[in-house]
Amino acid sequence: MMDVIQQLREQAKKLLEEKKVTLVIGFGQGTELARTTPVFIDSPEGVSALTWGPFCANNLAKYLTDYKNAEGNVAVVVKGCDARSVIRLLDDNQISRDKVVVIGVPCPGQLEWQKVAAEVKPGASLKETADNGESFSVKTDAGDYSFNKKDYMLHRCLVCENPNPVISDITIGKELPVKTYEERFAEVSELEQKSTEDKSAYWDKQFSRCLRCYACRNVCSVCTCQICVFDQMLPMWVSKRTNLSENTMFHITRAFHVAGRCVDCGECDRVCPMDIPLRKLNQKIHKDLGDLFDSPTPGSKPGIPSALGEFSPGDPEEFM
Amino acid sequence: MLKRLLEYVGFEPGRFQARWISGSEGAKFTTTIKDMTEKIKSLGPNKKMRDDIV
Amino acid sequence: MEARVVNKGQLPELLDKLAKDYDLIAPVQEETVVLFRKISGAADAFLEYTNSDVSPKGCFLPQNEKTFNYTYTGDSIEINKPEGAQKAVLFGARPCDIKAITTLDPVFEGEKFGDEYYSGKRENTVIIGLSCTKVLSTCFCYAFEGGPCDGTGSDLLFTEIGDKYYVEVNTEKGKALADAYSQIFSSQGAEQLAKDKEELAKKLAGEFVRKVDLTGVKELLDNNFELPYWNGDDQKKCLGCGTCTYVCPTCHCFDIFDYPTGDFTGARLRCWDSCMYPEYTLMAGGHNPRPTRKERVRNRFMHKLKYHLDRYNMVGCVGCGRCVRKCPVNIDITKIINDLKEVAQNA
Amino acid sequence: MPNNPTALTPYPVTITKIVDETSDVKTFTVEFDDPEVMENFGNKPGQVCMLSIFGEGESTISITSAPTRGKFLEFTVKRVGRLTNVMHQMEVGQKFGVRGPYGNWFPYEIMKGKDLFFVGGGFALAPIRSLIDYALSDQYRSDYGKVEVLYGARSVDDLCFKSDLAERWPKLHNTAIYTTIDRPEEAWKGHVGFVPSYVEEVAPSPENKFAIIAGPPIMIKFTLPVFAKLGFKDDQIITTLEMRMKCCLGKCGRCNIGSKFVCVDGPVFSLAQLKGMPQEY
Repeated sequence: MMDVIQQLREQAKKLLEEKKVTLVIGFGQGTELARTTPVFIDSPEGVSALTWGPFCANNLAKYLTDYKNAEGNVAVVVKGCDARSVIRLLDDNQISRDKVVVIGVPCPGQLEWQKVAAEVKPGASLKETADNGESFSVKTDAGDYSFNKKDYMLHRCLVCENPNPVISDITIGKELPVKTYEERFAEVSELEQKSTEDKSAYWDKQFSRCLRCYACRNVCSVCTCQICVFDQMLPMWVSKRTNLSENTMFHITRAFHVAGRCVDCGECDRVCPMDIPLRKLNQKIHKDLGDLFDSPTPGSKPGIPSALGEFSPGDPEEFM
Repeated sequence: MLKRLLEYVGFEPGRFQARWISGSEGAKFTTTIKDMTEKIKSLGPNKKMRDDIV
Repeated sequence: MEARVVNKGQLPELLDKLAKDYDLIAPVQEETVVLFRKISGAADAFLEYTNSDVSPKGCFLPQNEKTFNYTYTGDSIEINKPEGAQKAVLFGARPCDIKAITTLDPVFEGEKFGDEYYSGKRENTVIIGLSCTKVLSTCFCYAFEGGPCDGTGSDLLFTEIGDKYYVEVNTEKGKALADAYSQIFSSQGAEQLAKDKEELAKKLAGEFVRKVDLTGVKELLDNNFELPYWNGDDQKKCLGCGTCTYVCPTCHCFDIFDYPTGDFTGARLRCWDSCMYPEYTLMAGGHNPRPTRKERVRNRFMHKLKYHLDRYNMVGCVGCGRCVRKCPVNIDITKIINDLKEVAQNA
Repeated sequence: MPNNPTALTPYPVTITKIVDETSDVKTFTVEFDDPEVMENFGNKPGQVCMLSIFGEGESTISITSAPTRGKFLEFTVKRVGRLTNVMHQMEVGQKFGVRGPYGNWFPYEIMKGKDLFFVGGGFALAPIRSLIDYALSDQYRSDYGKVEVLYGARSVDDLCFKSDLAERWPKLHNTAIYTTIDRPEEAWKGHVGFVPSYVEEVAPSPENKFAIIAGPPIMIKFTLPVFAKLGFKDDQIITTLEMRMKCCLGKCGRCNIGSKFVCVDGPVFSLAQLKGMPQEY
């Protein structure tokens, strides 16, 4: 992936030098070998901080709304799934198209950093990564490792729909074929089959762990409300108590609030410190959207309206 | 959608219902409420999201 | 210092007994997450962890706590406080987390005001520590005079050596507990194990990979509030979630509010709060002294590295590495410390 | 020492009087149901209390009354949020909860023998009124020199403590009251203009004097330079701060300015102290 990194830096440098953008948001090496961190580059000299590889899990489109009122234009590095966020933000009029330069990078999948860190010698530093189709090779100063995708990738990458960015001004790297490792809604279907009691017990167990740190909400690229209903104090809809009742309320509301706009980037699931399978909630909604309204994943094509934001006479009407 | 989501997290089917009833549909309103009351009674007390203070 | 020995094989028996005689709080595993919960016996406990996902600070400062129930009709007020703390044992906490409790003590014992809720639990709880057997890449307790086998703050400290636990008795409270279960706590072979523990501590001390050096950081922060450093990437990438503060073993901020349960009744609750939330300092009149992420990020790290030190003469960080692991965008306190040190050196 | 040092538990009080100061400011006079609590309360001018409105929570409100005025407490409350909204609907005879007193107080010991020049803006006369009344009390009047109060509000309708300003205080020995409103109004014969320029006009001399300022941040911002110009030193200027508070015990964390907690180390600070603290309030 060295050539991708090289091209990425060159393109970013060019954009900054030609003053087409004032800021490039990309991935930089994090403080752990298997982690990257968002970097905000505002000068051509800074582009050497940019990197790319199988540790770029974050969805950087999240930050675009922070700069929607900034003077200059902003370039952002996106993977396939992140590009869906960009489309969704554009369709929601959260950002304007002429202020954003999308640098799309076809994505071979992202590894779960904790799983990788458990294998790699602590303190080793990263030299190079490469995509070998079914696995990634990771070269470090303490030896070389290989991680096969099926076991080490984030779950969302196992059912990836868009390895190639669906919107992009500058594409870096070769287009990649769509490759999935399991049925997209396999987990959801399995849970749907269970009895009401089992479903209830399953989610009670998950939600009871919630700390209500709101990482899932804050990391969400389509959570764009100025003041979130959960932060509102007048009236206070949900208190700061973390009991099962309020946690359940929070999670149902959060999931439903992004229904039809959630682009299935899986960030909520990744960032949860308590490992609550949040994506299973969002995926349920995706599955139903598909079943009921024949709606594709939001953001996967420009200009498709949110299924729940538009009425058509052919919509199923279970409640009439 | 919400109905499906609620059932997915473990609410009993029928605990949550939505109906579109116009102001002129008095009879439909009565039957809906009757059905709903019967349904709820048959389901018994709600077990989800019971409020415990802490 | 006195020491005892517990056979590993007898640990389940000990835990079962403790669970019967006390409220026993120990690490448990749920999915991939390790957290502290009240358990009913040895079968629930999960001790093969390196660092739990949530710290045991909740034993003393629960995420939700009722301070009292009230009945209020407008012209009459009745307040009922909950019962005092139960006798409890916190088993299996790691040395960094126990050290963290000692950094919370001065906050709640207070300069002017105590806190009956915290102190009640603190006095009634015996803390049994469990030395680490591994060092994670995110660990840096050594930087704060802690260590993987450090007994600071614990009443008893268990260290796993072969098929035995070497048990250091650090307080009278610990001694009383060990004496109460004398058929499990023997003193045979303690001397040899003491040496083995030294060895283990030495070995683990060499395994830290993060270089953290606080030299000059406090002095820099003392003299510079408006450092350009705080305008940097950290505040830009921060999402403003509360993960770091909720997993942090030394964060102690809370909110107090009423929860009505009826027209005239309700409870006053105290729940964790996070300085990363915008409404944390928002006043009713609309003024917010820390209006943007920049001020909030700065405040969090200033609190850890300076304010806590100023007030209580203790660094507000114990190097457990949780925030480093859990931050969704990899904001890393060790990087901040090292960056600040560099700023100090170049100044 | 406060009499409930550990508790987050309030004492019941009964409202004995409510004064409408302006359309959105009321002063509540309360008495503790247990007289012993008042005996041991020991509040000093400048301190604050936590008021409990059951069902809404707690709020930090400064004690408006001086301990010298009697066995009651006064709180002047502006209707801004949830709790204060409910409070404004309360009537005489109703009860709520009070715990405290918290925080530090005006350095009235150090101020002995000096003249006092008070500057208040809008409803923020409330926290300094306790010291005005303390210094003007029969008991301590001889400890202090001239007491001057310069007070401004947006309009006549926004003037608080009208009876104090117009009747009670001017009648007392060796006082001067200056009142101003921001814009001219019919039937107002007093001074018109903003507080900072009025201070400049009145031009108090810094000699043997303390200036005690409370008001909205913008007023304080423009008034401080005026005092500097008049020759006041930083330790002659005293002000009182406001922050969001939850425990008032120095534990809940949010009211810090640097390493200081406003609830235990404040709310009263001299300008000299403030200059040594981060500008984050």
